[in-house]
Amino acid sequence: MARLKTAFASTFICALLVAACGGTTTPPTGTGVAATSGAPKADIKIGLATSKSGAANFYNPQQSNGALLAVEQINNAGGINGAKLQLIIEDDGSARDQGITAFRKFIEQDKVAAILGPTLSAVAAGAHPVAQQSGVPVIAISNTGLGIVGKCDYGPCDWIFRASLGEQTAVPETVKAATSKLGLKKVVIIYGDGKFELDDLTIFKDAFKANGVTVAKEIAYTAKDVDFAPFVTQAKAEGPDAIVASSLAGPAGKILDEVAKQMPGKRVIGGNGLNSAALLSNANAGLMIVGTAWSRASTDKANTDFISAYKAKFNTEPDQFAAQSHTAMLVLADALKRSGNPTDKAAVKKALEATKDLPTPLGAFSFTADHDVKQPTFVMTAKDGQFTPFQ
Amino acid sequence: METLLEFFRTYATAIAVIGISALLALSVWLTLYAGQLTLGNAAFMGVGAYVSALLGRHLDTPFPLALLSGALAAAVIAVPLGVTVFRLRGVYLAIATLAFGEIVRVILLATPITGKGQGLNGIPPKTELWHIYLSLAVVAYVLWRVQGSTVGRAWAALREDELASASQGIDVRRFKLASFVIGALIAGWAGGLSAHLTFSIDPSDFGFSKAVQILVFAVVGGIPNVLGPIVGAVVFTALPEILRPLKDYRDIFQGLILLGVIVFLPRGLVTFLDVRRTRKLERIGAADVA
Amino acid sequence: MLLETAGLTKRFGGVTAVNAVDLAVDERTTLGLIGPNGAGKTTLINLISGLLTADEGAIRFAGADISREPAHRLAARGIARTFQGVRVFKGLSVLDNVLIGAHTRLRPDVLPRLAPTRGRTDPADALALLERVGLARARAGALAGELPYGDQRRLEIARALASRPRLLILDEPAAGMNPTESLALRSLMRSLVTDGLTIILIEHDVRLVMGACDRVVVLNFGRKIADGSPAEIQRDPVVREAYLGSEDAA
Amino acid sequence: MLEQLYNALFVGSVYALFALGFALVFSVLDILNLAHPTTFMLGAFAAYFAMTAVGLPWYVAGVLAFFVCGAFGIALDRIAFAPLRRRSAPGLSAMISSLAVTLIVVRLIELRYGGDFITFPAGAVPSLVLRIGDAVLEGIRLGIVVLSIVLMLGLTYVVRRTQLGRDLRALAENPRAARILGVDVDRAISATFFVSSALGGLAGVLLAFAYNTLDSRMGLPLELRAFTVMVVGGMGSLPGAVIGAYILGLGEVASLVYLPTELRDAFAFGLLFLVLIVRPTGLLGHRAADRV
Repeated sequence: MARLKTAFASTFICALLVAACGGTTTPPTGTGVAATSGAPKADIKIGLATSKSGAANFYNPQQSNGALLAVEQINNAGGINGAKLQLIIEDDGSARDQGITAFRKFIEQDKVAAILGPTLSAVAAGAHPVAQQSGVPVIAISNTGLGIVGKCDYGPCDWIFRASLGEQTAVPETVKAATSKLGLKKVVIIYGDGKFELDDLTIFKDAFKANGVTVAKEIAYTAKDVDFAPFVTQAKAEGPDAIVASSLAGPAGKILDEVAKQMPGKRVIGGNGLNSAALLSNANAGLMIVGTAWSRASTDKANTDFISAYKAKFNTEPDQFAAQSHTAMLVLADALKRSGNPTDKAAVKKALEATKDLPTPLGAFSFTADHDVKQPTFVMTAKDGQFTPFQ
Repeated sequence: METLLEFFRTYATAIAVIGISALLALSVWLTLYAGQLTLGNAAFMGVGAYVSALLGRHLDTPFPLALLSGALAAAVIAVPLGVTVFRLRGVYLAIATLAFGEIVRVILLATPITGKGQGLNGIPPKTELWHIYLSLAVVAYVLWRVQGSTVGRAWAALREDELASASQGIDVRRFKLASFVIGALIAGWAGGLSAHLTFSIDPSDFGFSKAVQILVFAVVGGIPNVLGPIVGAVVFTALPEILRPLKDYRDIFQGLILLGVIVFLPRGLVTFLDVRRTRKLERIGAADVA
Repeated sequence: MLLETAGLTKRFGGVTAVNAVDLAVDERTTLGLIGPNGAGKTTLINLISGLLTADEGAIRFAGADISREPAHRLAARGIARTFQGVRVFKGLSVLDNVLIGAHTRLRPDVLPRLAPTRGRTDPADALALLERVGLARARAGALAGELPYGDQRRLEIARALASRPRLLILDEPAAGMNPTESLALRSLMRSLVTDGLTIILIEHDVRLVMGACDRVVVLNFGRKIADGSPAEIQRDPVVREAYLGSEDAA
Repeated sequence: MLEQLYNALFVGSVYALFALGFALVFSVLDILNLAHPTTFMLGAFAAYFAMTAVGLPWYVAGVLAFFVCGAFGIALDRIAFAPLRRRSAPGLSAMISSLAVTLIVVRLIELRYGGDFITFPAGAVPSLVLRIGDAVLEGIRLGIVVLSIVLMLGLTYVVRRTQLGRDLRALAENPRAARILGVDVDRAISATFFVSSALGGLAGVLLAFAYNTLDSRMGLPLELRAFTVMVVGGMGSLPGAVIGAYILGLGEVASLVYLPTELRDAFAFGLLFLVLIVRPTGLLGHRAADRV
């Protein structure tokens, strides 16, 4: 028994220290772009929390590359009034507690001027309050659900901004365009059981009510469903004019295939979940109508420059996640310049609020009073493997 | 000194999660020690989390009372479940408790008050580190002392041979139920602590993958004594943070380490402390868990 | 009359394993229970020790009706048993095995043990029992599963004795024992009976049964076909033909 | 209604193929192989690699995937299970070692093919569609239903009639006795893992063809279903697993048509819970749940 006591005591103390001794010996280093040393002013550090592992790892590498490209461009053009930008990227592992740890590291150890991310809304629900309490500006770059900016569940969230077009703005535009062009009277919504899908469901229902379209049925699938034929067969029985997919890209692809097979000629309306490059290779992608925050076809100079620079650096096509993280970094840099003192967080916040029609790949970019993104919504469909405006 | 303080504030959440994982591992260890393979403790954690968070939000219940109510709610649910699955053992019990966990998750998804799939957000972060580590110390100490008591020996007997245990005067039903319900109580308490740590909870936090994760902590840590689950939880919760520099290859190394540990120390990390006894156990092929 | 059964019957599907058995065991005596394999001996004692519930008939122990009582309550009443094929707790220490045997007798010690120093279980009685059945005190820390087969059997008897029973049921304790070991078992049984214990012995070793038992009951196909002193049983033609007879013919 | 029946048949076949492999390993070796979903996914990626990098036609790629997964099954046994058997470790450790293998293999695939889902090159997979009235029956799905029924009959034949089958059943009943009776236990175990993983891999390929998409996490949803299927059908019984699969497939589609949406998911687990309580051995299971 005595041996057990000593073993118990020693391991218990080590249990407290293991995270400590573990942490310090190999402090997590970001893969920040090597800022050119010897800059007269100290570097300005920006934190990016993004899912490189876990369920949402498919947002990367685009989400990281978009921001890295912007930092490189800004530094080459003289940085922030001479000071260089340094981007520190941490993997939030698609998990709430790791997202919180990444945010705490940016704030406590890296002493960043601002933070971008995290990728998933469910992680943001835990990470954003940490930044809000410490008074550090955050720009959400891929959270499109409810309760991220403006009226947040965790109380005041005035330090939180959003560069990723919220579903509340994108979906109504899409529904309006689809209803008018297709003369919709009755639709059926197929939705998943995650936070994103359920937010979308609420927004779609309100949008259709506003446009006088009846939602004949709401059919729920779960993350464990493998085959979507039964759902579309069930929807078909209601004789809708169109099917609405309140889902992420994977299930949406299967819904597109089933609708093409079982309900030829009917379109599939979707939210931001459908806005993924992977769907473009789906043979039935042409059926979808989706409100996106970014149109590859937009001819704004800021967008064409972005696409060519991205292809030059990463020799692959950028997607919406890259465009949004790139835009967020441009908006942040612009605000840092205008703030006069990048380390004064309140000044940076005020400068961010004053962002007005900044040219970005997403178009003329401003923040609303609620710190949400104000930008045109591009209602798109797909043709020959590319997103094209929905006429 | 400053950097240590900074370090501590950065990893406060990670250190807290380690403590909560250790509590959860103890809750599963207790049931495993009595020979019951359960995958239901994640659901009990969920019940504890939601009950304590909702009490705090809607009835302004003081934090300790909310935690206690959450733990008791989990224990109250565990009683009927324990009685119904009493006859099942081994893999059958695992799958039954797993099914129960999924049913709890579906109920959470369906009841509006819990915020359904969108989760319960804006939970005040009342949990502090000392809450967690005091609870862990108390629970670990009590279980360690109980292990050497008549109750502890009765549980060990159940693990070895239920029929022979009955003939020694052990009320098999009552003792199995006790380990199951106390396990649920601890898991519920840990759930309450966890809910008030990360501002938000949603049903997917308490699903199948969480149940398996908790089981891994207890089994990889080792069943022989209370130290096993704690060591298992600490090592495999700290691992993602420690392996962070490995970036994209982090998960691979985590898998390799898990494989290495379970293959070389199948009865758990803690058995490394007493290799002689483990060798003997292997020779006897003692019936550990089903 | 310590133990009495009346019309005890147990059926498994179509098979009647125990068929209307009436049994009477006087206190402080040793009853032998013999019969060919499958005669229902083990089923009978499973009924008596509460591991099985009878389809018909009643069991009375020390004046109380225990027909429906579960095994763990019977242990508290003073019925202890060993198992055919030895069911010690292999992964636990020899000492723990005996302490578990004393489960019904030991005071609940969870609360006292919460204080770091108090609540230590006194192993004295358990160690004494080990010696009485012929196991060295030094083996107390060893794992039960490590012991040789004969020692495991002795440990099982020590575990049964730990609850200070009034009735001890031994299910083929001498299986695999050499003559000297079974002689030692016989003297152990005799000393236990003189201390006030009542024993039911199931055994194939006829010499041990005839030597150790005061009375012998013979079962065949679940029925009691004979009940008398060892001498009577050896001369009884019905028994000889059903059981001993088959041996002569072999 | 015919169409929903057909959908249920298809889903039931996919569950059956997946659960068969899972049930085989459990019935013979009492192991819950948590790496089985990985073989399901691996089959799809092996076919994808064969078709894109090597340019083989889809049916050759399917057969190749069958053997690649079979080989993976044997390697899995050598790495994750054999060492534990040698040290008579508790069954639980095998569950965790297979989980570790899953973590590693899924991440390796993600590093090579990314986390997002990918599609087969256009036209690589045939998609002939038969229209009967307004009902739509797709060729590839019919092929899957037929092929899975053929495989199930084949497997039942192997287990019932062949020498290998007898060895497996002996191993399932009592490994020690089997070894004494001269059963080449190691060969039988390797055969078990080959067949189990090959079947799992093939199920993965077929589902990937049916939906023309594959991703690193496609196997996970099937794992929970497989538990339900095995318990309902009877733990350790292969025909039981097949029947359980079709019951679950029908049940899910029926609950979609008749039950309110929230209760649909509860149906599968309610059924599972009920079976475990009322009849833990399931429909055809011979293994008593509470082995005394």
